[in-house]
Amino acid sequence: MPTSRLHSVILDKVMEEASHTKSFSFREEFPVRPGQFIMVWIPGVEEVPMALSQLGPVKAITAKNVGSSTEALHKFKEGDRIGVRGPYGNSFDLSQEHYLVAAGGTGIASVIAASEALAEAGKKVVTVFGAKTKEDLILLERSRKYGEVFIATDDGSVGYHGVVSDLALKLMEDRRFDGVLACGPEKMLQTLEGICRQRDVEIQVSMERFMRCGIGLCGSCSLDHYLVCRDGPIFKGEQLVGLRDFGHYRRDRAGRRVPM
Amino acid sequence: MPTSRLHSVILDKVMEEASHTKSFSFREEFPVRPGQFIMVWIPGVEEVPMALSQLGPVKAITAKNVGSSTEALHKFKEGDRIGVRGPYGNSFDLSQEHYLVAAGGTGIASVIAASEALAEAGKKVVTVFGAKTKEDLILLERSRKYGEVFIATDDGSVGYHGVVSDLALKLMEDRRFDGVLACGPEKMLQTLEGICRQRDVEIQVSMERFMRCGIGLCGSCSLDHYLVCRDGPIFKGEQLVGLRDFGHYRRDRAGRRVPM
Amino acid sequence: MVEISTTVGRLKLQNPTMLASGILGDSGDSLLRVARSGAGAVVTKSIGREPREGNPSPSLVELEHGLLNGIGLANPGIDNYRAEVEVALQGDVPVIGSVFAEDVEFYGPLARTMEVYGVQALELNLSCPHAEGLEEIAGDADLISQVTAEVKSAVKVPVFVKLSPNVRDIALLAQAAEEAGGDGIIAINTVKAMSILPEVAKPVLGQTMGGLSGPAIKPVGVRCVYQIYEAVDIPLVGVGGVANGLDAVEYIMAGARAVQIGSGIHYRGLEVFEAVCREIEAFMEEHGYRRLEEMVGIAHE
Amino acid sequence: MVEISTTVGRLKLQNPTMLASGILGDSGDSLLRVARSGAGAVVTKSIGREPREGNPSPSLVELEHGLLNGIGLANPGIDNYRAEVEVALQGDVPVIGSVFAEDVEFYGPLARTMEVYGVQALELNLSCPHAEGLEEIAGDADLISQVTAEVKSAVKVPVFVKLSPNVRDIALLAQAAEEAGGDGIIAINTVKAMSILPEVAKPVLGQTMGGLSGPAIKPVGVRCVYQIYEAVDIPLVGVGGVANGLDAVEYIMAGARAVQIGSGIHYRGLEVFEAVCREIEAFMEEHGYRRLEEMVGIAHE
Ligand SMILES: Cc1cc2nc3c(=O)[nH]c(=O)nc-3n(C[C@H](O)[C@H](O)[C@H](O)COP(=O)(O)OP(=O)(O)OC[C@H]3O[C@@H](n4cnc5c(N)ncnc54)[C@H](O)[C@@H]3O)c2cc1C
Ligand SMILES: Cc1cc2nc3c(=O)[nH]c(=O)nc-3n(C[C@H](O)[C@H](O)[C@H](O)COP(=O)(O)OP(=O)(O)OC[C@H]3O[C@@H](n4cnc5c(N)ncnc54)[C@H](O)[C@@H]3O)c2cc1C
Ligand SMILES: Cc1cc2nc3c(=O)[nH]c(=O)nc-3n(C[C@H](O)[C@H](O)[C@H](O)COP(=O)(O)O)c2cc1C
Ligand SMILES: Cc1cc2nc3c(=O)[nH]c(=O)nc-3n(C[C@H](O)[C@H](O)[C@H](O)COP(=O)(O)O)c2cc1C
Ligand code: FES
Ligand code: FES
Repeated sequence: MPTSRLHSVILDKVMEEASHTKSFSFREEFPVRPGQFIMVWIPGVEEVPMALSQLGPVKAITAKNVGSSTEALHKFKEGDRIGVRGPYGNSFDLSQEHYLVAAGGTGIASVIAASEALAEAGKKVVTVFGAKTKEDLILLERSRKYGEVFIATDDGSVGYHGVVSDLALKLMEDRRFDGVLACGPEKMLQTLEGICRQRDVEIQVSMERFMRCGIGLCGSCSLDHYLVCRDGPIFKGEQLVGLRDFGHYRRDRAGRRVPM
Repeated sequence: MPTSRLHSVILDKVMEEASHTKSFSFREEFPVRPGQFIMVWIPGVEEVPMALSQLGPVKAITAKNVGSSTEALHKFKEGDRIGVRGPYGNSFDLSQEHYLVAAGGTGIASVIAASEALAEAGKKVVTVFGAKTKEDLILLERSRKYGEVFIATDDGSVGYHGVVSDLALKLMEDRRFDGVLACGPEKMLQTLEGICRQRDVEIQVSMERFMRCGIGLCGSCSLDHYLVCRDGPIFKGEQLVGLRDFGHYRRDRAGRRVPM
Repeated sequence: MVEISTTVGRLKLQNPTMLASGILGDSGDSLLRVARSGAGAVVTKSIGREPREGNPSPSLVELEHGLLNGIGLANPGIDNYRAEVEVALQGDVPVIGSVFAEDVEFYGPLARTMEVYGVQALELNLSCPHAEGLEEIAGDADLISQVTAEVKSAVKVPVFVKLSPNVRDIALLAQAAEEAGGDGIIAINTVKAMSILPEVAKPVLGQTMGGLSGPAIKPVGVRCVYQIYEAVDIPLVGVGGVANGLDAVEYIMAGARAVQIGSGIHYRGLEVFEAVCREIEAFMEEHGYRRLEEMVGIAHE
Repeated sequence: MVEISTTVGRLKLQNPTMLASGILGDSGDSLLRVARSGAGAVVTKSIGREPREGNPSPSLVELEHGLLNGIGLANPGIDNYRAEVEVALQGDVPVIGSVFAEDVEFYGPLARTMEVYGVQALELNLSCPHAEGLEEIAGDADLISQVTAEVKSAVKVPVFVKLSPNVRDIALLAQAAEEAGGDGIIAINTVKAMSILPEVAKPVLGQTMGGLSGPAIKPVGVRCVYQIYEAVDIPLVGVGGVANGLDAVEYIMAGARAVQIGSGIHYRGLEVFEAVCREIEAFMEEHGYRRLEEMVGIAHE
C-alpha cells in the first residue's frame, strides 16, 4: 500500500467553512471507505488524525482551529504541502436503507462522506446537525444535497434550541430509521447510544481518542480493550455497552486514564 | 524473485556419472533458461557456482570432485539438504536451426540443457564431447537422446584420439552449422572461437571464473570489463575478441590477475 | 506432536512468543487482549517514575522496510500503573514489568513497586535510543552492572536486562549484566535511525531521531543474540523483526529461548503470536525437532 | 535546467553519485565501466599491504531487505594494484583510492603509494565490520585521529575518512577525524549483522557475521550523516541504501554533498548512477531547487 506510508500532498484548495473551521483539499487517488481517517502531518508542527470529509479524486479534511496543530494548519494556503498517511481504520456499514446521521460540531466531517455514499446509492438520509451557534454550522450545503437537514444550536441562534441528541430523539419518535450514524462529543454519542438501544435501532458512532501511530501499535488510543485506530474509529452501539471508558474516560498523552 | 534468495533444497537423487563425477537432483520449480547457473552452498563448507544440467521440475547439477567444495558435496546423499540461490546469469541464444555443441569434461553440464531445449524445439544438434579418458565421459546417454554424439579422448581410449577442438573442426569441415555452443577448458574455447571466426560461424561459449556473489557486485568474476556472473556466463565469440584476459588470465581469490 | 513450551530461567512459558515492550503496553486491557491472542508472556510498556508525555508527533511511521518510532517512552508513570498490571494479570500468562529511569538509582524502587503490583519478572530497559539519559546507560558496562545489581537486591522475581544494539560491543554489556546477577538478556531494542521526507525537507519524526524496528533490523538482532550467546550463560530472549515462525527459529538457533514481537503485529495483526507458534511447530515437525530446546543455539555448532 | 555538480572539499564532481568501495572495485576495467555508466567518481576496493583471499563463501547473499556480505576485504594487495588504477583513470572522473590496514602505522605508506598511482583522493576504510583488526580502529577516536594524521602528512590529495555505524557515538569519531586534518567524512560502512538458514541450522555466511547494506540500512545511514553534520564542518558523503534519487536527496538534506552507491547496483543495475542523477534533477525541478548545494543539510533548519 504505497499511499499508506507518510508522503506529502499539495493543498489544492483551502475553504473557509465557518469562523474557526476550514476545509483543505488535495488531489490523490486511493481506495477509501466512508468513516476512515488519515494522519495529517503539519510539517514542523505535529501530526493529528483527521476524518476524510471528501472521498473522490479530490480528497478533503475539515479542521477546527482548537489547538496547536490545527492553528498551524489554518495558516496553510493553496500550493503548500502537508504530510499524509492512511487511510486507516474501519468504516461505516451502510447496508441498511434509511439512516439518521447525527453530527455535533466538526463531527460532521466524519459522517458526511457516509451521507454522500448513501445518497449516491439512492438511500434515504436525514441529517441532524448540532453546533454551539449559527457561526459554527459547516458543510451545510453539501449535507442538504444528500437529504433533509435539521439543525440544533445550543444558543438557539438557528434551528432547534437545544442539543442535537434531543432533536434526534424527536425525529426518531416521528419516523422509523434503520440505523443511526453519529459523530460528535462523547457525551452526545453516549446519549444517542442509549436512545438507540432503547428503541432497538442500530447505531454506529465514530469515536475519537488521542492517537500516535494510527496503526494499532502504540496503544495511545485505547478505549477499554479496543484500539480506536484499528478496531474503530467506527463502533456499533453493542460494542460500547458496558465499557468502562466510553463517555467517561480517555487516555492522555502519557497514557493515563483521565475522566472526560 | 523468492527462489533467487538462498534457501535449501532436499537432494532427490545422487547419481554416479563417472569415476569422479556425480549428478545431484532436487525438485523445485523456477523459471530458468539453458546456460544459466546457480550458486550451490554445501553447508559448513563453501559455496560454488554450478550449471544446471537439468531444467525440468526436477533440476540437477553435475559436479566433478576436484577440490574442497566438490569433495564435500560428493559425500552428500539423497535426503540431505544443500543451499541454492539463483538462477543467475544470461543464457544461450538458441534462435538458429542447426547447432554443434562442443563440450570438454564437466563442461557438458553447462551445455546439455541447451541441447535438450534444441532437440525439444525440433532443431538439429550434434555433440562433440572431449575428455581425458573413457572413464570421464558423462551424460552420454542423455546427449545421445538429443542428436548425434562424437567423442574425443586425450588418450584415445574411446573415439577420436585427440582434443575436442580438432574433432569439432573436422565436423565443421564436413557439415555446415549455424552456430556452435561450447563449454570446457578456456584454451579449448579459445581455439574454437578462432575456428568459428575464421569460418564465420556464430559461437557462444559458457565461461567460468571464480565467483563470490553471482549477482554482479563483488567483482570477483571479472573478465576484462565483463562480469561473467552477470554479463555471462554465455558470451558470443565477437564479445571475446581482443580481450586481454580470455584464454590468458583469470582472477584469483584475492582479485589478482594471474596467468592461466 | 512437538513441544514449544520453554523456560527463560525461572520463568515458564507455554510458548516462546512474548509481546515486546512499548507495543500496546500502556493499558492493562490491551495487554490482556494480547495475552488472549496467544502470546506466551506480555511485557508492559516501559514505566518510569513520573507520567511522561513523550515526544512530539509524528512519533511512529512506517518506512519501507520497518517502522521508525520516536515515542520517547511516553508512559503513565508507576503510580498510575497498578490498575493496568492488575488487569493484565487476568491473562494467565506471565506479565513482565518493564521499567526505565533517567538515573541509575531509581531503577531499584521502580522495580520493587512493579513486583508489588504482581509482575512475574522484570525487564530493565537500558536501551531506548530516543529518550535522553538512557542512551548513556545503554553503552556503559559499569552503569549496566550497577543498575542490574541494585534491582537484583530490590526484588525476588527474575530480572532481565534489555540491551541496545547501538553500541560497540553488545556482548561485553551482556557480560556486565550477567556478572551483576541478571537472570537473562533481552536483545535488541531499536536501532537508532531517522528518515527525512524530501518533499518537505524535514525529518519525519517530531523528535528527529528515533528507533528502527521490524524486518530491517532482524539481521542485526540475530547477530547480537549470536554474539551474546557466546559470551554469557544466562538465558536470552531475541527481539527485532520477528514476524513469522522462521524469524523466530533464526533467533532460537542463534541462542534465544524465546522471542518478543512488536512490529510484527503491524504486519500480521494480533494473530501473529498464534501464527508464529504454529509456524514454529510446522518447522519443527518438518525437520525432526521434538522440543524447542533442541534448537536453542544450534547454529553455533 | 538544474545543476547537480557538486564538490567534496577540493574534489569536484560532475554529479553527486560515486561508486562505493568494495563493489566491483578490484579491477580497473570494472571501475572504468562504472565511470562510463555515469558515476561522478569511483572508489577502489579497499586495498591493503598484502594480497588477501578474504573469507570463506558464502560471502555475499541477498536478504529480504538488503545484502549481507562477509567478503572480508579480499584484495590483490597494493603492489598488484597499480595497473588497475591506471585503467580506472581513463574514465575521466575522479578515482578515490580506498585503503585499509590491520595496523595504524601502515595507513600512511599505503596511502602514499595510492597517491603515486594517481588517485585524486583517498578514502580511509576504518570501518569494515568483518575483518579482524579493523573493528578496533572503527570505534576508537584516538586511533582514528592517529591514522588520519599520519595519512595527512603522507599525501597531498584530499583524505576522506569512512566511518562505521557500529559504534556508540559516530559524531565523536567524525570530530576526531576532522581535528586530525581529515578533509571529509564518508558514512556509513555496513551494519554488523548475520543471518541463519533455519533449514540447515547454520549461519549463512562462511564467516558467520558480516555487514548489512542496501535499503535496510538507509535510515541508519541518514541518521549518522545527520548527526555528523551537526558535529563537524568538513564535507560529508552519504552511503547506505541509496538506490534512487529520493534516497540520495534524503542523504543530501541530512548534510551530504554526494552519495555513494553499492548495493543499489544490485537493485537497478549499472544504470543506477544515471538514473539517480536524473531522478535528483526531476526532484529539484519539481521543488524549485536550482543547485544541488541549496539542498545540502536543509533538513536541519
Ligand atoms: C479518528 C479521528 C478523526 C478526527 N477527525 C477530525 C476532523 O475531521 N476534524 C477535526 O478538526 N478534528 C478531528 N479529530 C481531532 C483531531 O485529531 C485533533 O485532536 C484536533 O484537531 C485538535 O488538534 P490540535 O493539536 O490542534 O489541538 P490540541 O492542542 O491537541 O488541543 C487543544 C484543545 O482542544 C481540545 N480538543 C481536541 N480535539 C478537539 C476536537 N475534536 N474538538 C474540540 N476540541 C478539541 C483539546 O482537548 C484541547 O483542550 C479527529 C480525531 C480522531 C481520533
Ligand atoms: C558459471 C559456472 C558454472 C560452473 N558449472 C560447473 C558444473 O556444472 N560442474 C562443475 O563441476 N563445476 C562447475 N563450475 C566450477 C565450480 O564452480 C568449482 O570451481 C569447481 O567445482 C571446483 O570447486 P572446488 O571448491 O571443489 O575446488 P577448489 O578447491 O576451488 O579447486 C581445486 C582445484 O581444481 C581446479 N579447478 C577448479 N575448477 C575446476 C573445474 N571446473 N574443472 C577442473 N578443475 C578445476 C582449481 O584450479 C584447483 O586447482 C562452474 C563454474 C562457473 C563459474
Ligand atoms: C512503538 C514502539 C514503542 C516501543 N517502546 C519501547 C519501550 O517502551 N521499552 C522498550 O524496552 N522497548 C520499546 N520498543 C522496542 C521494542 O520493544 C523492540 O525491542 C523493538 O521494536 C524491536 O522489535 P520488533 O522489530 O519486533 O518491533 C518500542 C518499539 C516500538 C515500535
Ligand atoms: C560486497 C561489498 C563489499 C564491500 N567492500 C568494502 C570495502 O572493501 N571497503 C569499504 O570501505 N566498504 C566496503 N563495503 C561497504 C560499502 O562501500 C558501503 O559502505 C555499504 O555497502 C553501504 O552502501 P550500500 O547500501 O549502497 O551498499 C562493501 C560492501 C559490499 C556490499
Ligand atoms: S494510535 Fe497507536 S494504537 Fe491506535
Ligand atoms: S561473482 Fe560477484 S561480480 Fe560476479
